[in-house]
Amino acid sequence: QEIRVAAAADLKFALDELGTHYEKQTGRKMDVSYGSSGNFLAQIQNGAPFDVFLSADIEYPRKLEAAGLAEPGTLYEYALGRIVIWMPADTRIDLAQLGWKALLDPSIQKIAIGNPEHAPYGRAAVAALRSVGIYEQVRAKLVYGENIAQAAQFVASGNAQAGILALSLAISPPMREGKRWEIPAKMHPPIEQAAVILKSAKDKDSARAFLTFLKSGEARKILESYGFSVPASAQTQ
Amino acid sequence: MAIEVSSARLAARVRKIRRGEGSAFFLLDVQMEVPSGISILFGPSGAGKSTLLDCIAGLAQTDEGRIAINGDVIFDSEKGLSVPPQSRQIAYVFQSLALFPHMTVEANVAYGLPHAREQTRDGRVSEILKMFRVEQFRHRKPREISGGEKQRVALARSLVTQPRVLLLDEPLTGLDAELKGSIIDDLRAWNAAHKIPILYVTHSREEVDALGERVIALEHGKIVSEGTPREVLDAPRRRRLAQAAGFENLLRATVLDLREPDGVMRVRLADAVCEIEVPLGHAAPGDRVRVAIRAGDILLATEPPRALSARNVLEGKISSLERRGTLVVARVDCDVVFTVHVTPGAERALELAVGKKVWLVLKTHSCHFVEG
Amino acid sequence: MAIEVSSARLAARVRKIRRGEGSAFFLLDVQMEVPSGISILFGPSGAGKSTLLDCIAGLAQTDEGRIAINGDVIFDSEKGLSVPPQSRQIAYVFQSLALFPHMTVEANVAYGLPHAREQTRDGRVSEILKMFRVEQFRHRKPREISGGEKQRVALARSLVTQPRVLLLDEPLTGLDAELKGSIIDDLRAWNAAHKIPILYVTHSREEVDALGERVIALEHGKIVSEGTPREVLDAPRRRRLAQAAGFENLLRATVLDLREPDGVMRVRLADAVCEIEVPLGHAAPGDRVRVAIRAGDILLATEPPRALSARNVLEGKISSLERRGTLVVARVDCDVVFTVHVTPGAERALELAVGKKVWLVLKTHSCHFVEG
Amino acid sequence: MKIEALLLSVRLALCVSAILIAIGVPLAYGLAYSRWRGKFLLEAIVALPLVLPPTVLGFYMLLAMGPRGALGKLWYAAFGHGLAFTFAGLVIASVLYSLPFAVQPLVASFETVDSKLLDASAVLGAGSLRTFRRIILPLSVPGIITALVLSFAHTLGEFGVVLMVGGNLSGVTRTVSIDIYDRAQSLDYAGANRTALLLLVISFLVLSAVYGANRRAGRRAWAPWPLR
Amino acid sequence: MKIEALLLSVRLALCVSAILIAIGVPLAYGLAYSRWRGKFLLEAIVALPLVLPPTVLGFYMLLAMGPRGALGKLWYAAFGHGLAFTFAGLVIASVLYSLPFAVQPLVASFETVDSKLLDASAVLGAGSLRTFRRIILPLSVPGIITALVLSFAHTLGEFGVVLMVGGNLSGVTRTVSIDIYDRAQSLDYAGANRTALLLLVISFLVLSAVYGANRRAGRRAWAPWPLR
Ligand SMILES: Nc1ncnc2c1ncn2[C@@H]1O[C@H](COP(=O)(O)OP(=O)(O)OP(=O)(O)O)[C@@H](O)[C@H]1O
Ligand SMILES: Nc1ncnc2c1ncn2[C@@H]1O[C@H](COP(=O)(O)OP(=O)(O)OP(=O)(O)O)[C@@H](O)[C@H]1O
Ligand SMILES: [Mg+2]
Ligand SMILES: [Mg+2]
Repeated sequence: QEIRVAAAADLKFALDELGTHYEKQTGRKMDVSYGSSGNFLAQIQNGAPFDVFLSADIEYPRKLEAAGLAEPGTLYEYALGRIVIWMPADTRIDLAQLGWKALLDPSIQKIAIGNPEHAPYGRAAVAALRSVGIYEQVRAKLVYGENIAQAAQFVASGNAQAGILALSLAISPPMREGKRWEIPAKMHPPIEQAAVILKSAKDKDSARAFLTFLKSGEARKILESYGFSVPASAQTQ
Repeated sequence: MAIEVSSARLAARVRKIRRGEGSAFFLLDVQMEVPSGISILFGPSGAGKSTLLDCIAGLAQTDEGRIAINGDVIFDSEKGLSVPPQSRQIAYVFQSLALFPHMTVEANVAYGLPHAREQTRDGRVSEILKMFRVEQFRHRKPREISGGEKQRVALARSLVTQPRVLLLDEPLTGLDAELKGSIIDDLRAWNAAHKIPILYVTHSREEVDALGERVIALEHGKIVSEGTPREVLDAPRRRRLAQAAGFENLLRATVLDLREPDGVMRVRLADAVCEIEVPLGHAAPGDRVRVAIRAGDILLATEPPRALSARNVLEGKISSLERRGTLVVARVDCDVVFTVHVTPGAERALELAVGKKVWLVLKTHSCHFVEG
Repeated sequence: MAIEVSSARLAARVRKIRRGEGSAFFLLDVQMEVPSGISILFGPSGAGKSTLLDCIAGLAQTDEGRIAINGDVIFDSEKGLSVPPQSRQIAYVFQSLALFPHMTVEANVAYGLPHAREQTRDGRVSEILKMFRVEQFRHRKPREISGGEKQRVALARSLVTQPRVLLLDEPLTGLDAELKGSIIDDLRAWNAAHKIPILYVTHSREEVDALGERVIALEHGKIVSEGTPREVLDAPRRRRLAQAAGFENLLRATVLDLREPDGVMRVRLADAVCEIEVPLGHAAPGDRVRVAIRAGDILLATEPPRALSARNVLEGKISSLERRGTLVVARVDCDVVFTVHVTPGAERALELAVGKKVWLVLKTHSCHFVEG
Repeated sequence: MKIEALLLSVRLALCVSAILIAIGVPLAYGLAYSRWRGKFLLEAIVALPLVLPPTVLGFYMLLAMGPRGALGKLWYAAFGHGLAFTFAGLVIASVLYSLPFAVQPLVASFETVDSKLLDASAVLGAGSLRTFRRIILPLSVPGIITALVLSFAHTLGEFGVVLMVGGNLSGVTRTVSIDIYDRAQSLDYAGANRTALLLLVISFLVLSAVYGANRRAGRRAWAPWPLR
Repeated sequence: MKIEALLLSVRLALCVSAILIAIGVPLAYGLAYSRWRGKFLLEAIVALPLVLPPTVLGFYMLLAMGPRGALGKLWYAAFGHGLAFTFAGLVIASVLYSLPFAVQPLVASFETVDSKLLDASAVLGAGSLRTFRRIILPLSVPGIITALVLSFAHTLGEFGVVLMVGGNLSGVTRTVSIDIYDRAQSLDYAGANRTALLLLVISFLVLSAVYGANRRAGRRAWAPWPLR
């Protein structure tokens, strides 16, 4: 009774720890496949043998629900994504002081964000830029990563001088050293991340057990420590 | 015109056009019957000999015609029938050899025997390798043997199969005299044992004499003459062929009169005064013709010959003497210059020397009347 | 041993081992000087002729030696010098031709003239194509011409360059008699005009006689004889060479006595009673030797010859008579069977027939003492 | 886990190369020797899988293999389970994707075999099959090696198609290239480096063994080789 | 925008194929004809880019192109700007990635040229360069076509490396394969289908033109072709 979880790539660090706790607590095993939520959607529509889907974008589980591929009533918004402006540690820009204005510094030639066409963090980044009114100014400097991890690689490797990344990545061990400035959640629409149990799940009990665990306070604490905020709807449960 | 199909023979009617660049093209148009035994295909370079063999083997597409072996039709353009090369059971030694470069000599030779039991096969391969004196190279690749050795391997590779017809395209060029002699002996023995039609292309008069029972002369894609070596090569009807067959004396002449009862006609050579008798031909007095005489057929005497049957005796002077291997080539000026071959022994016995007065004796039937 | 380097000649000392499969190997070990003019490289198949040419041209690696053209050293193993083939200015017609398959005949021939101005080049190419009678194929690819045509193109391709040395590996095999004759004439003219060393490999006695000023005889990788064609081919010192050079009579004999003043020795043939005189050689009475005699050097008489200088007269009976082209081959049984060539004219004049009693006349100096 | 992924990748690459040679050889033979005038169209079609991004090709494969796809329905009828997300599915998708890398070099090699040798084989009584096995194949070894190396290495490194039709299931469809990709995506550079290095070293050993053997054999076995 | 991406892809594929032929030909020549005993190691190295997942290779390229990477420093010193996210960067990365596809078929072709012809060329006075240009190259046309087709098509379809070092800048680095991928990711399957179809059709036309011309010319120009 091993459950197969399809998870958005930005959950990697958090879910690794969640998994350990889950396994210790329930004695059940879980196997996680990380990937792009869009790909998972296509795969699930074509019979992928996953039990639980943790999407970076609530749209996808909703689509599955509408198509009757998800167990009705299991959709659960487990976290809200947070975004930050991130710069390498050696930058001479005082990010903490300048905040979003740091992006206008002339030494910044490229700003890496996720592809707004399909990456929720990218969409949020564009929205944030728009909300402070500098989108048009920096537009020519934007480079798009296929997903938020790739955008992180653009900055981490120094090819881009700044990036708008997921907080979960910015505080992960490899990037913890860099400078970051958290973009207030009100500057962009919420990045709603949701889980759902799939119709095709073989072991629905285990899947439910996992979802239950995900809703537990312990899980929420872990998620928060990895840079996700837990939505109000979840907190009320 | 239907071809009579008898047994143990190859009957072929072949028409094929080869187009070169531009408008030039070559037309092969041949009809022949090859009985069992060795038939020599003789003809100048570019006459179409290899093309003909390719058509028979099925490697070149024949445009029109019919080919049958022992009554078994393997090609018929009318019926749209063309047996593929691998099913024709024709062995063919190419002019270009085409040994398989990745296989040893042994494997090359064994290639044609896939169905033989291993022991039989090894035995036959060893035997034929020995016959062609290449057994010491059996484990080498074709790149590691000499030109003559390659040639022998190619021969061995073809002869080891049990073909119904054997096609050999200049198989002995590039071999030394002794090897040639011994392989010719082997080929004769093979022929005696197998009794299949063998078409053998060569330009070498020596090989024709040593091997040929029949000669087919090809020129510009057409058969111009057919028969025994003597009939074809010693009495050629065409100038090109006379040259190819090595008639050293090819003289312009004018017909003087026909002596039909004697079966001869008198001709005057070139613009000289000398007259000779030649066998009667299709000509009228006054016609300009050519007479071909072999240098070896001319007898040379240092005294006016008496009591000889020969009617053609010409007086002349030796203008040059040249030793050529086993032969002495004398040029004798009798107004017209004749080339005469004598043996070195005769040269000494007759004490021949440049300037010496000699008499040439030509038997009438050694003088060949040539068209064109 | 230093090689004297004079001008307009090729001086070569070449040692090369070719390893085949297993323990068998071939050793070429040759030292020679080739003056300008045509030198024939003669030897049985596998003697190492092509290997030698490859070494001179730089296509095969020479293990040890020194090669110089007109005093200009192109290879010296001691000094570690080896001029690459393309800088040696040596033209080479391969036994395997190796025409460029993707180029027309014309482009093949022009290949060696990259630096010539276009007009000069076209002129020279056209000229040489005409010389070898392949101008009508100039726009064809090698695949689209016959074997003999290919051979002529390969010759033209090499001769059009201005080499310092010319290497020809059996360039005329597979050509008909007439073409051969005309190309031989062209080669002679070319030679007269260019005056460079030409090494010409052939097995054909005919070509040797027609072209060769000098002959180098190679056997098992070593030079066994060198000199004029007559010196080398008519007086061979080794049995293998005697066969290769076409000595029809190669007889076992026992030395009877040496007559040093006359420069002759008497030998008894095989186990027969007949005795003949041969030139003095390195032998002692009682030694078993071999005597080589050309069939064309034996004179045949129908009456006991009188007043002849020849000391060797043997009586015998004709046991067979066979016409071979321009020759009549007679076998005469004098206890030992001799092969004798006579001309058809002589056959008629002497009224030769099987069973007829004849006398063979052998001049002493036609009898060659052969080692081994 | 790394080892598991590596073994899976090697298994996949071996299967795919073997199948590609098995399919590619007859296909290339047809393309090289057929006298059909329109065969250049077929040649173009064989090269087409190349021009699509692997994930996109993978996406279409996923559709084909899914419960509504033709291939998927067929497979289900035959084996009682779906094709996507199985090892067999990976193999099929990779074969399709790498087909051009196998077929192209094979066609090029087959075409350069001297036709005179084929003639010689025919007159010695060999049918097309024997000629192919004994003459064309051995003389095309350089091309076959190329085809094998390209398909093997390409399958090892491929991840777009595999990710799409495989779904990254550990032990079943998570190949080593996906593993490396995953690590790189989660910024685990040290892990990615280690695995990539391991993959490189192993591949290097395999490839140099192939090339080394090829050289050593080639020098002696195949004539066209320049040997001076 | 679709057209823009398509044009960009074609431009990229053309540049990359041209550069690959320019680099690949001398490299393949060295590999085919060098007498160095260890060259099989070099052959293995050339094939190595294949075994890494493209995005991973792209990631390492990104590092190399960055301000701390060797390539990046060099480029910055020469041109005053970074290499990543530029067309030039794409070209360099794609060249590296597709190198094996160009080199392998070239080596295989060069090796099958009859060495007797090279000898003939040498004794006719031609140096290595002339022999190469006039004999080896024309006789290797099937291999060159293979190399060209594989590198062209592969660059058209490649997206992992391009994505990694390109940054998806429309008009600069957003190639058509990335465009298709993006659409598929944003669940715009209809759009993806349309673009993919367009790409397939155009590629098919280009490829069949190449093969068709090759066939027609080949029949007459290159001897080794079987022609019966
Ligand atoms: N690459 C090779 N490896 C091993 N042995 C070889 C190689 N090439 C030639 N040989 C051997 O060396 C000997 C000499 O060969 P070469 O080609 O020089 O002979 P040749 O005199 O030209 O003979 P032919 O008249 O038959 O052409 C032969 O016995 C041959 O088998
Ligand atoms: N593939 C081809 N395309 C066009 N013409 C060709 C082709 N092959 C041969 N020919 C021409 O056809 C004629 C006959 O060629 P073939 O090879 O049959 O001559 P051959 O009698 O064998 O001559 P050789 O004694 O020189 O080998 C020649 O003039 C040749 O140029
Ligand atoms: Mg011919
Ligand atoms: Mg030779």
